[in-house]
Amino acid sequence: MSEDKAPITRVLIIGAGIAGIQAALDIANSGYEVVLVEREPSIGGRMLQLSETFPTLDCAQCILTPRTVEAGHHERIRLMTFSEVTGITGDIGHFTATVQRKPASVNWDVCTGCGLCQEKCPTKVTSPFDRGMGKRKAIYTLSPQAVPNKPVIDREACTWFTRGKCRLCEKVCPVHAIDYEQQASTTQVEVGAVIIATGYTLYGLENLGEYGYGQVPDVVDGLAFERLLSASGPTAGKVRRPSDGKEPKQVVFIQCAGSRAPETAMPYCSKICCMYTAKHAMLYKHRVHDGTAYIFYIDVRAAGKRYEEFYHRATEEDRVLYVRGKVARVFREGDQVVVWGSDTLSGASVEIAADMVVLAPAMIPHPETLRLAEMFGIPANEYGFLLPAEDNILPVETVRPGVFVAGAVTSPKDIPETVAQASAAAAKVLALFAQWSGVPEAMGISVGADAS
Amino acid sequence: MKRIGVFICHCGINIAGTVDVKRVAEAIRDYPGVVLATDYMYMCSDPGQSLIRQSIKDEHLEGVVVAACSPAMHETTFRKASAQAGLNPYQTEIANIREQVSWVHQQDKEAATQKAIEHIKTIVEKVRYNESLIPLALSLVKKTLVIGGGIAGLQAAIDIASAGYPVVLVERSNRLGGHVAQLSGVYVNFDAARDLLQSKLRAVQENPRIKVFLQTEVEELGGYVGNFTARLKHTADGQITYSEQAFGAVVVATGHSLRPLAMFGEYGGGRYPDIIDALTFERMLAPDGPTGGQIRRPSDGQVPRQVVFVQCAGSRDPEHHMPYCSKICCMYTAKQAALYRQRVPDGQAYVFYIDIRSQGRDYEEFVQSAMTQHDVLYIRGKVARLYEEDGKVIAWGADTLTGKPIEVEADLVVLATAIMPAEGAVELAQRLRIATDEHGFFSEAHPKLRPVESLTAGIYLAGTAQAPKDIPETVAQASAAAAKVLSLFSQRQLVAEPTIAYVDEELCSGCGLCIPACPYQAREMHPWKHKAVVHEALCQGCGACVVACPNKACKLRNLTPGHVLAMMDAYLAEV
Amino acid sequence: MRIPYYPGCTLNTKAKGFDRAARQSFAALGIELAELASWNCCGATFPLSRDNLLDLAGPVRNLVSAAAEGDKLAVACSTCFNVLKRSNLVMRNEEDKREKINFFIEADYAGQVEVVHLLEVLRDEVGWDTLAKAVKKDLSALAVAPYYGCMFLRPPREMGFDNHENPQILENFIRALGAQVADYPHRAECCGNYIAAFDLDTTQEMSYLILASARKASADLIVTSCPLCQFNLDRWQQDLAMKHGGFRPIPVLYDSQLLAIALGLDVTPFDLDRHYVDPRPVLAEKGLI
Amino acid sequence: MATQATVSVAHTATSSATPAARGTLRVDPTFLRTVETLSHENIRLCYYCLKCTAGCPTAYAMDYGPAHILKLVQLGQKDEVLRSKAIWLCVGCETCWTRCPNGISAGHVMDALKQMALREGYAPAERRVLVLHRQFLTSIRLFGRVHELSMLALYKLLSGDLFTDLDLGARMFLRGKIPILPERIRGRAKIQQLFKRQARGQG
Repeated sequence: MSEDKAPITRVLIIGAGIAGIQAALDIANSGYEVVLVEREPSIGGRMLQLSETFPTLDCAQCILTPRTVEAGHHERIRLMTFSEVTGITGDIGHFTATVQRKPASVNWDVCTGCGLCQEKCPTKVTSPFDRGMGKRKAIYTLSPQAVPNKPVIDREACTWFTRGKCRLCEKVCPVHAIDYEQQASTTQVEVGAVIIATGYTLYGLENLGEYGYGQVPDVVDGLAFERLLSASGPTAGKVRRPSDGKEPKQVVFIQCAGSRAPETAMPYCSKICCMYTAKHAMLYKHRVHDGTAYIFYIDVRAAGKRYEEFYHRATEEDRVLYVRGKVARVFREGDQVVVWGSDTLSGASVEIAADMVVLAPAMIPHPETLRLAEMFGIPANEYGFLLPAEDNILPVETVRPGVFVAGAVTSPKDIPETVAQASAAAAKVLALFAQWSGVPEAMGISVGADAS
Repeated sequence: MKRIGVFICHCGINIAGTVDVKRVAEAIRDYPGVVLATDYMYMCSDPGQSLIRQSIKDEHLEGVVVAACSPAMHETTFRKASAQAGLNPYQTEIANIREQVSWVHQQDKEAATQKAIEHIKTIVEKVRYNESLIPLALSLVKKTLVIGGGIAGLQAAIDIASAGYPVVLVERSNRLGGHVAQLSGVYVNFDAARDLLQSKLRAVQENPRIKVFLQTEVEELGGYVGNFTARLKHTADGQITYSEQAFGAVVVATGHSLRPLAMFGEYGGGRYPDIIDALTFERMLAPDGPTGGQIRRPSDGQVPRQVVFVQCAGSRDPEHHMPYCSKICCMYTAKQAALYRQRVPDGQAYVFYIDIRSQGRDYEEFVQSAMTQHDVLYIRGKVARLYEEDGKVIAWGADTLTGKPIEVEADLVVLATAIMPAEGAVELAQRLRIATDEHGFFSEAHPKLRPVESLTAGIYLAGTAQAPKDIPETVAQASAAAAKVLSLFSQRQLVAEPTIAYVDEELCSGCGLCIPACPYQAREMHPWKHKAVVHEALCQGCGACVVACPNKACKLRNLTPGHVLAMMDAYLAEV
Repeated sequence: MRIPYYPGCTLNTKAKGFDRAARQSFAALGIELAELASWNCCGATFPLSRDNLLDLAGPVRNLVSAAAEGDKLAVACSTCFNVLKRSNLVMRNEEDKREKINFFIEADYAGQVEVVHLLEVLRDEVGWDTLAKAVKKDLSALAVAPYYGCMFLRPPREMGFDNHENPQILENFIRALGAQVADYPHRAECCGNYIAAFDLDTTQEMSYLILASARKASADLIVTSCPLCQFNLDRWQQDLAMKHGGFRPIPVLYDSQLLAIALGLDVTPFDLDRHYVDPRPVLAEKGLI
Repeated sequence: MATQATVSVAHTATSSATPAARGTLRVDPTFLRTVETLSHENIRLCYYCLKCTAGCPTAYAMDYGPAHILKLVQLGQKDEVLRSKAIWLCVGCETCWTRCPNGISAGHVMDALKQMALREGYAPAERRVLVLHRQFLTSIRLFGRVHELSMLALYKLLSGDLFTDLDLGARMFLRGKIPILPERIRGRAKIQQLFKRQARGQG
């Protein structure tokens, strides 16, 4: 340790998806302080965008909300949302992180989260949270049960910032929390260890033209379909085509859109798409009983606990039609989306005139991860995924002491694995903090006590 | 009359999609004792919980009923919320109108709405008679028992001990290292398994807080979280000794076994020497193995020129074997085939598969390299029969593209047999009183968000004992289990639910019928008062004693006969 | 001991030798195979698709007449055994079909008869050791390859006849007679069934796979319980010898013929001369006839 | 080995119902449901591991192996399947059902398809098999038992391949394997009545 000052038993966790939240709760519930930094205005990450989760079909909000609420209320967790880590100095035991908070244009200390401003705001823009499937106001929270339930103003959309007109939200706010002049703020945070859990985003399929993504309106990606299926989503869970809002009777799901494609996109497998696509097809059939769901696949990868039985159920109970073969082209013909695929067994090319196509794109690390890798001096592979100290036996440590990683930031993985890695990272931090604070002795347990 | 507030949750469309929540609120509003009945989209959310806190203050509520999902989901959440508003948490009860009403009556909305109303009325009656209770404080032994000396047990022990808490690591065989010790190299970089293991073994040997007991099994586990007593059976060279120790937490890392060859009639049923399973082939690849790393046919010791690898032998086969996927065979087979090609350059390897499941980082690229650089021939189609003739093993497979049967004459066939729980796993689960699934894998508390906790407080799971998984996932789960132990040990003392049994001494005649009725050994006779006595720490509030007691002396806190009769009256009353 | 016996059409025509050998051998062992008073063709293939009930009418009529004569029905041919046993299961387990068929053939049968194969009678009633004691000839120099075909073993859930991937009943039968078992991998592969009628090449290749493998396991002869398998294995061996140089034709006997020989009975009524590959030279060479 | 019809990568036989320039299949999911009901088999459970094709004794002689037939049924290729040679080559040996990891019997499906082919007037690719089966039943209808000579003679006449195996018939006859006069059984009238009732009933 650099100075002789005692090491700080506080942890900085970057990213408040399910990984960051789980690690934060494990550490905070063990009596130590946590600083949880999140880019978005509220915590929950990708899981908040999901409708239901495989293999149990639990509604994602129902199992995530208790965690976000607990983290939001925890006296030892300091939430810093709408913020990013812009600098780090020092090393294990004595890190100093610079955290910059973007201007929310709303004074959160005063705001009660009553939602009046969101109701009255006249400006609507397409919602990135809903992956373009719905609209949101210029002043917004990510979802009705956001934690913290405080809005921010999207300065590129708000007519006050773009054309100097409106200020309606300021007028209706009962507690005068709106503050258009609010500036970005930076704070320094002293911590002893860091956990990076910045998660993933989806590969942009614009440059995979053959799937018509971006040109054909009724070709959407997996996360967008999650929003359509979600009870609190833009269509309240009803499956609607983006082009004309009709209920699609034939839906084609395409696997490995950008994954396992060394020449054209990402060579690696994104691990969870086989499972969430089976789930998409099942949930689609639960809502449109007379619909037909086709899945074009190369391999069905259902290896986790109860995953194979879930895939079995999709074919047996929900009659999902699996066709083994890659899709060559998706194009629009009249109001239909024509899919040119193939079937390996019959060796034949297969054509389906569908109403809607859902792509399972490759998972890539969050764009910010490369910046963090350089900042912390941690190696990343050529696709931007951070590298753990050793693949097999040190999966959550990094080459830099005191800095740990968890979740999809190291490679695509499902929720149980993410949660396990989050708790594993927490265990490493707890071990450091226990040694530094000498907690066990204080509790009357002599180190080296005869364990018999 | 106690002032009771009723809060009805929509749960998105999960409840409101079937139950007419508005009508339910109106019907409950004028029920005796109910001073407030309202509804909200998501009661478990921040706004929902503040609605409860605010209503308790504004309406001076003395009891709260939340009509929402199962108590297992949010009972603690809502009790904490009402406690924050100063109401004793045990004055808050949940009416489950999701799992017990809306989810099971989706076709009949009217009946569902009626049932929800009746259901809420019974819980209002319960709250009416509830007493305010204080949780019990229990001592906490900060020592962990880790069962299983494989990579999972080693990692859990290391993480717990490095945080300063003593660990007892119990392994029934005479060596540590489990299956990893039997491996040659590991995917994806062919690192020697022994070196990976060495760092863990050294960490265990060098840490004074970890005490290892080889050739030892858990004979019995009594007690409860924070105060387990384990009876260990040591079998050192023939004679058996027992020892007993107290523990606060247990980590179960008992690993797995492979489905025996004898189960596969169509693959020779174990009768042919040159048809072996992957672990036997792995031993052959291992430098410290029986053949010193040389690949030899068991029958005649020759170098096999043609080797067939058969995937999904017993996995993904609900009809005859296991319905689940064993997850790691696609990867270790690619590794074994590549190693075979390196050691027998003019040998030809075939892999008959259905789906290749290479999902981890660099896994897909690893299998591609097996196909391209090591030119292993992958054929998509399952092998139907294996038999030996003229010293060759004949494999009858098939190929999807041509849809035709394919026959390969091999010198050696390696079966990727299904992963099964370790022997004795189900018996161990009974001794530890934790649940297993229908195959014998230990059941986790929640498949998505609590993968390393069992449903029994204080007992955690790690590794293939919970489900098939590879080394990185096993190591992560082991550390995660350690984190749970460390969180548990960070508290000064444990807090237990007060809704347990008690004895009304005036009515107790000391007949002792309740003592054998208790499944948790939580009751005994008072030494001289000749009355039954409850071990508050052991009692789980299951009510078996209440039923056994002939003169109603034994009651459960907040579920006395009075409660039950009132609830029944409400339920059966004409609407 | 007397057991109702169902010979089947072919055992009255082409495979008369099979039938006579069975009756006389069992008589020698003290069991009277009492032919059913009235019986008709068993239908030869169990109707695979579940809907047509007519195919069951034939076999059930036999079961009805068997019920009048005892609680067991012994069958010699493995195909008749398969069809009768599975039809019996339908009458025992599938109520709607039972009613329709009973109405159709004006009977009231509920599957109470137990359909057994002659080999099962040997195993359960006689017992392999008693059989071994009754053997008069020394077959120790004779290597016999057991051939099961499909009908004995499949579908395993319904036939429940021995371990369907590794059966042993014919092996035990051969050892009980004192002969050696020639173990070869294709005991349960298909002989070609009726395909000879229109695709001779396929049938010949299917039988060649079995015959060549038995020879490779140094078998002197093959024993089977099904007249159609016996025909398909026996009939084309001359053509196969020409087509596959080096293949030495191998005689194919019925299990009851081998039994009769072992019990030292006079073999003339058993039509050994009517086999395409004459078994007599090898039997004589081993001093058995 | 018997000559095999190799299935080229670009599918050759186009289904007449939906001719497409590139030999493309049109998927009709309803056919799967019909065949499942008729055969009482859960074809949709199949994940095409091809264990059935691998173990099927006559697969190599078939234009489409058992798994291939299930896939064509799944993809709704009715003509393809009902015209195939494969469904007539299945001998009902139940090896596929015995080993299928999902408990599907391709044999039962083939049987159902045979019935469908006959009912919808598809000429069986193997006409002579049908003739053989019919003669078999005729022999039972007339005599209550199978009388090989009359059966083979009639089969020869109807199937048109008069001369192959003629020596077969003669030699079997000479060796006394085939009795000249058919055995008449007493229950004949009963059997004929069954056939008439069946003819009226199911047609």
